[in-house]
Amino acid sequence: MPGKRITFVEAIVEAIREEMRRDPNVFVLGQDIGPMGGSLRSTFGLWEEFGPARILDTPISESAAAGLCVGAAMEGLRPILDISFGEFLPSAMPQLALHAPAVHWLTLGKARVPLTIRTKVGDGPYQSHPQCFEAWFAHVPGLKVVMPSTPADAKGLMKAAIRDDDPVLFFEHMYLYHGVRDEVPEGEHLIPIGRAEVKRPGRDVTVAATAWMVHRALQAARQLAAEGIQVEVLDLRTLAPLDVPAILASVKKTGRLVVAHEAWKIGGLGAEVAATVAEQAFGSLKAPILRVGAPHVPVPSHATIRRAFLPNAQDIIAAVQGVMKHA
Amino acid sequence: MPGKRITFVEAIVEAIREEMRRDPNVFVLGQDIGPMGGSLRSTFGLWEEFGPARILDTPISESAAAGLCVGAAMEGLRPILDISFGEFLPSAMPQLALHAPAVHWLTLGKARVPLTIRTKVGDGPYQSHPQCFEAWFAHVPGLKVVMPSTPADAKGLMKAAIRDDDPVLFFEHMYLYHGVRDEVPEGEHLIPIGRAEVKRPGRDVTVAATAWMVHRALQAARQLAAEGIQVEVLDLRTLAPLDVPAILASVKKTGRLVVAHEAWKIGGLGAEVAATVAEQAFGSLKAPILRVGAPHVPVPSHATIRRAFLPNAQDIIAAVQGVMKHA
Amino acid sequence: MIEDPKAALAMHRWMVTSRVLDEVCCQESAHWFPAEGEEAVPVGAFYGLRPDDVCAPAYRGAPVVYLMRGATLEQVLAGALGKRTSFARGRHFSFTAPIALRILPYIAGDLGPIISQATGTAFAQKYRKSDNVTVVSFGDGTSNRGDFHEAVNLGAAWRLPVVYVIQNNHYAISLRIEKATAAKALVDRAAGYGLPGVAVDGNDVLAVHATVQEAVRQARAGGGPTLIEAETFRMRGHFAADTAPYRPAAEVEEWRGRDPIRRLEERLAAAGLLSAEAAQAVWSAVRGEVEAARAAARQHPDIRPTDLGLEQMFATPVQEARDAR
Amino acid sequence: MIEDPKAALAMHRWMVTSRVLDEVCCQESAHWFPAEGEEAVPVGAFYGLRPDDVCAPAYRGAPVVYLMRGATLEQVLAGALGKRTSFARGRHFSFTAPIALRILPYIAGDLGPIISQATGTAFAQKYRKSDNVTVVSFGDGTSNRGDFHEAVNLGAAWRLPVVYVIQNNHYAISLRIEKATAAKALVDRAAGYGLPGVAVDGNDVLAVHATVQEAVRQARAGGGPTLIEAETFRMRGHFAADTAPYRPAAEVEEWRGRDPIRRLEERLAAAGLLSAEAAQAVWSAVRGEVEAARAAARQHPDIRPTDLGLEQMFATPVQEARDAR
Ligand SMILES: Cc1ncc(C[n+]2csc(CCOP(=O)(O)OP(=O)(O)O)c2C)c(N)n1
Ligand SMILES: Cc1ncc(C[n+]2csc(CCOP(=O)(O)OP(=O)(O)O)c2C)c(N)n1
Ligand SMILES: [Mg+2]
Ligand SMILES: [Mg+2]
Repeated sequence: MPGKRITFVEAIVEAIREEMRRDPNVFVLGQDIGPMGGSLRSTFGLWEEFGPARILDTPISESAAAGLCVGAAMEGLRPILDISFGEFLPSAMPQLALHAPAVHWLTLGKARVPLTIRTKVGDGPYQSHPQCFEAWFAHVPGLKVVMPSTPADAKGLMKAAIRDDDPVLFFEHMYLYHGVRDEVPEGEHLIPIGRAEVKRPGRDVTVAATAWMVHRALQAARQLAAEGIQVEVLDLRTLAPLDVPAILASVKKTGRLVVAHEAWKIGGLGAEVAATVAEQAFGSLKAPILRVGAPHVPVPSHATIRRAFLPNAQDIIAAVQGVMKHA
Repeated sequence: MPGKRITFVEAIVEAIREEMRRDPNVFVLGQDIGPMGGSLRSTFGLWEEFGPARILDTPISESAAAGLCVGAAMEGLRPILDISFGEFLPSAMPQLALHAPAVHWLTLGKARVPLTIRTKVGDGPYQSHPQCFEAWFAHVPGLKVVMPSTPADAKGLMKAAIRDDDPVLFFEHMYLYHGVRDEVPEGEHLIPIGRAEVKRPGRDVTVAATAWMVHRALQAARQLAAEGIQVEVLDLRTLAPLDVPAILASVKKTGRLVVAHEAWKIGGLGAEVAATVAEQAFGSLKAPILRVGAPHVPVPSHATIRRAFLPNAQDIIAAVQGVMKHA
Repeated sequence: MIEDPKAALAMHRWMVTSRVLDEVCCQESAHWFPAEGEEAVPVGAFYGLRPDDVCAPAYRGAPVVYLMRGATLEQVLAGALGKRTSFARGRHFSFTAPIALRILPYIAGDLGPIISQATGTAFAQKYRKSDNVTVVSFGDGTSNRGDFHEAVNLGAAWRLPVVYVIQNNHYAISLRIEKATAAKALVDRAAGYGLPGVAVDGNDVLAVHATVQEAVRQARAGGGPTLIEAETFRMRGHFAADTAPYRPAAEVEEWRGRDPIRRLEERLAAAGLLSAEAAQAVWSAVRGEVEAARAAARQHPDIRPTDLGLEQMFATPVQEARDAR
Repeated sequence: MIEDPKAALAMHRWMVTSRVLDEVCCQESAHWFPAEGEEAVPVGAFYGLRPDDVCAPAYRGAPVVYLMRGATLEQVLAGALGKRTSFARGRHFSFTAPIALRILPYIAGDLGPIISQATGTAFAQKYRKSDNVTVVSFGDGTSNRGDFHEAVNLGAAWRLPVVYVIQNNHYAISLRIEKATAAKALVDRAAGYGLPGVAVDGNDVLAVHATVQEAVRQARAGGGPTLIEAETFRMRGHFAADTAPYRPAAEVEEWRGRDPIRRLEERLAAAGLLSAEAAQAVWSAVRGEVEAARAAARQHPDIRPTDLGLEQMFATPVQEARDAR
């Protein structure tokens, strides 16, 4: 398929547009997604094409909006819920963590919740509401959780999420939003949920990363290549269910693992990745598993301390050098 | 101090009673905690002693009740919030995960939230609302999370929680509630938050466990002793902040680790414990780290499938035998 | 005057069925939530809806709604007995609903979210331009959850075809509604959302039925939602084993005088539609049916450890995507 | 007639200060949330409270409340400039409040929870048997959150000394209040919680002040809470850089005619309390003060990477307990 160079958010909007054209049951609801075009242009152009019947501005009622989606989805619609920012996920927690995920199992498969919940997280020029809560949701049975790092993956995973018959939580990183541009295949381009991807092959150490940290890991890998260290960058892409086979395959090859994400290190998804490897690939490990994540304070607002807070390429480099000390 | 044999919940109520006598700023609010004496007798006798001014029945408004506590605590009171069951924590998620934990840091230490949130989780005769969400809260900076396994620890930790100037989430396991009875010191008996305890020493393998799983681990240890395997049972007690020194000390001695909890294995607290050890005690490890936890489905209601769902002593035994295969 | 005798007689029988079923289920399960004295609300509110409408009855009294929609007594009893044939195969409480009958299940144990979900099924009904409606009921206590506020407001703002029914039985477990809110009446909340609010005697099944049906007509015609408060009383404890020592006995006795079944029987008798003997016959017939169903349900297969259903977690399995690697 | 000329003149000056400060802060920060046109609500609602009362002003327009409670212009500007002297030292938005002045901070970025927290400070005031009160304001949009429902209901049920003020500026970012609710007026929600509801012209600072003060008196006297809706209008975009293309210009122009500062100036002039020249003098004096404060704040130290404050996470450090092992 021919591609064009578009941004991360443009790729997501393109995916939604294509799926809405394809299936009249797909609709979007959220705050300021209509005439305003979405916060940070998250739905830019959709209201003009699909109108108020399918692009619905909700009041500030995250919990009701989520519950409405669960009910509508059980009736066969395919809602896309735009929760403006990850900081507002807790406001809809019962619907997202207790209700949507359990329907299919509870009804013995008679009902399902084909719901896509998209939300913006992470650092970026906007500097607000950046909390990364993905680890919470990966702990909940019945949810699928994705977190792409490139426009092409974002498009392919958004299309897969919309067509998926389970609730999918789709995390959009704000630094990537308008900040990365990529060749994105037009039309039918799907990335299966549940598959990680090696973004850069290497034989010495695996760096498993998510979203913006994939880019930091690639930057670290380029710098480390100069020192003769070959880093394999594994983009997890789907966080639940984790692509355990891909993680194990990479670690079995390299024997060393660093996990990097922007969320808090303690209790973050990196713990699950590390624990899985310590359980299932222990024999291949040549070194401790190091995790790179945020320190245990709330995400600060001001750029200066935000920089001090955020994990960066230098942290990844230090971790890689740390595990490389072990022969 | 002289002790008497009381149940887990009696020990907790005793702690609350003593602290309420000691400090007029301590009060309790929650549903059905007044004349009814609390769900599963969680506040039995307190209303009779302290009356409706300090034992307050709230409407079914978990979010407002939690927010009221945050505000009252910032004004210098020391609320104890009784959230009947862990399944209702998501209903108060913004207050519990975003607000209460951040106050001290955000106000540069000028304000604080000395709030104790107690809630019932886990299996037990009552068979309802048993979800174990402790891993979510351990991921959140600013929260302390405790989960005792014995009446004596429960009393000591409850007293410490009430005197602590930070929000403390106190998980009470429903199987233990009326099910275990113990010598509990009367009066001034405090267990410091942040300290694990070796409940049974052993040199071959560490089983780090929480709440009811501590008892299953002890049961497993007794059985395994017959096979000549010396299991060290480490009761984590505080889940946030984890007692990393105690975990590392035990694993450095035994060289093997199994983590056991009733929560879902994927993304559970066991991942953090395993990852910490894979990071900081890798050199001491003789075997993979195995985790025992629930399979990835919602907690079922009916006893038969509940039994199939719950991790048990047999699962711990199998895991220990698994790690013992590695010399 | 009784406008529709056939409907009135049918509702009588459903109320009797609910009462008898309740007694039996309370014997079978200490965790059953008895609806004694409140039958007029589920029966009146959900009787006479179309099979393709969506129902979301309050958990207390819900089983009679399943029956009215076509479930069998045996199926409901299998739930109370914890049999493999229960609607959720033991995964959730016995009162989890048969989704195939267009009844929203209680997905989790927290009260409130179902109000939003019912607003969502109504949204789907409107989105599809059908003339179906959703009727949802819930307790007085539940109306103090944020979910109620957000959902009813949204349903009204979007004029969705939904009827919200508050089954005000005066208690949330041990807490009287007067202690839970200073509102004079819960239906007074309607003005704050801009939808009609109607109070109805919740122990008068014909009144409940007429009120809900009027709201249903309005919703079908595109006139948007209505909030209805049906005042009734919880005659027993919160669950079967709860003796409710936390409340005055006099209050219970007072409400016993307003028993909805006896009241309907008196009206039917006065209208010459149901003699005392005929009423007695209904009771015995129902008792017979329920006992027969209990005996039959006892023979149903037990839940097996393999019923945990790990493989049913996802509707779209992930493995396939992985295997296509 | 103007009952208290001194108060009226003081509130005039505070409104002018708010307006000028806002302009300057919008220049300094694209993320500033301008309160132009809404000044009468924060000024009228929070003027004249006791220093030991608790204030929880809506984020939009909050800084003038900090000033009225004793914060300096320089401190507020240091926030807008992102200086180390900002109240939260850069940990949160510049509008995070100075807690020492008994102003509740915006702890996180989600709207709603502060309504419950303010209910909690009022609870503490009552628990301690003080005659202090809490006044909390929030936007029309925020009143559609579940938090509003649960908190106001609880405050009313427990008759807490709190005043709830809805600063209805007709918009929640791009959504008109008429699209967010079908309620005719937000104050109509009061009946559903059983507390008095009062609507007031939110562009008339004297009316806002009188209404809130009446509610404060009632609360102090143990009469419980009041819900007040002050209708006003957001003259600018949601944040400084938002040009608000999503709404009709005519509406904005219409409201420009109701500017609360000009309206007060006209009344003060008519009462012979403030000539046009004197009013002009206030504006220039305030402009001078604000510019001087901006210049001074510019010299404040910058935030340093070490200000992250890891060591301030806990009030009761855990290490001590550990070390006592
Ligand atoms: C969010 C939440 N909080 C608390 C409970 C515990 N609980 C179960 S039933 C009940 C009472 C419900 O009262 P109401 O809505 O009036 O219904 P009723 O029991 O009277 O039929 C409560 C508090 C719950 N299930 N969910
Ligand atoms: C729970 C939550 N949802 C969404 C937002 C995003 N948001 C920030 S300001 C705003 C509008 C608030 O409207 P209103 O309460 O009327 O206050 P106003 O901005 O008009 O002063 C929204 C939706 C938020 N901060 N919190
Ligand atoms: Mg009730
Ligand atoms: Mg507004």
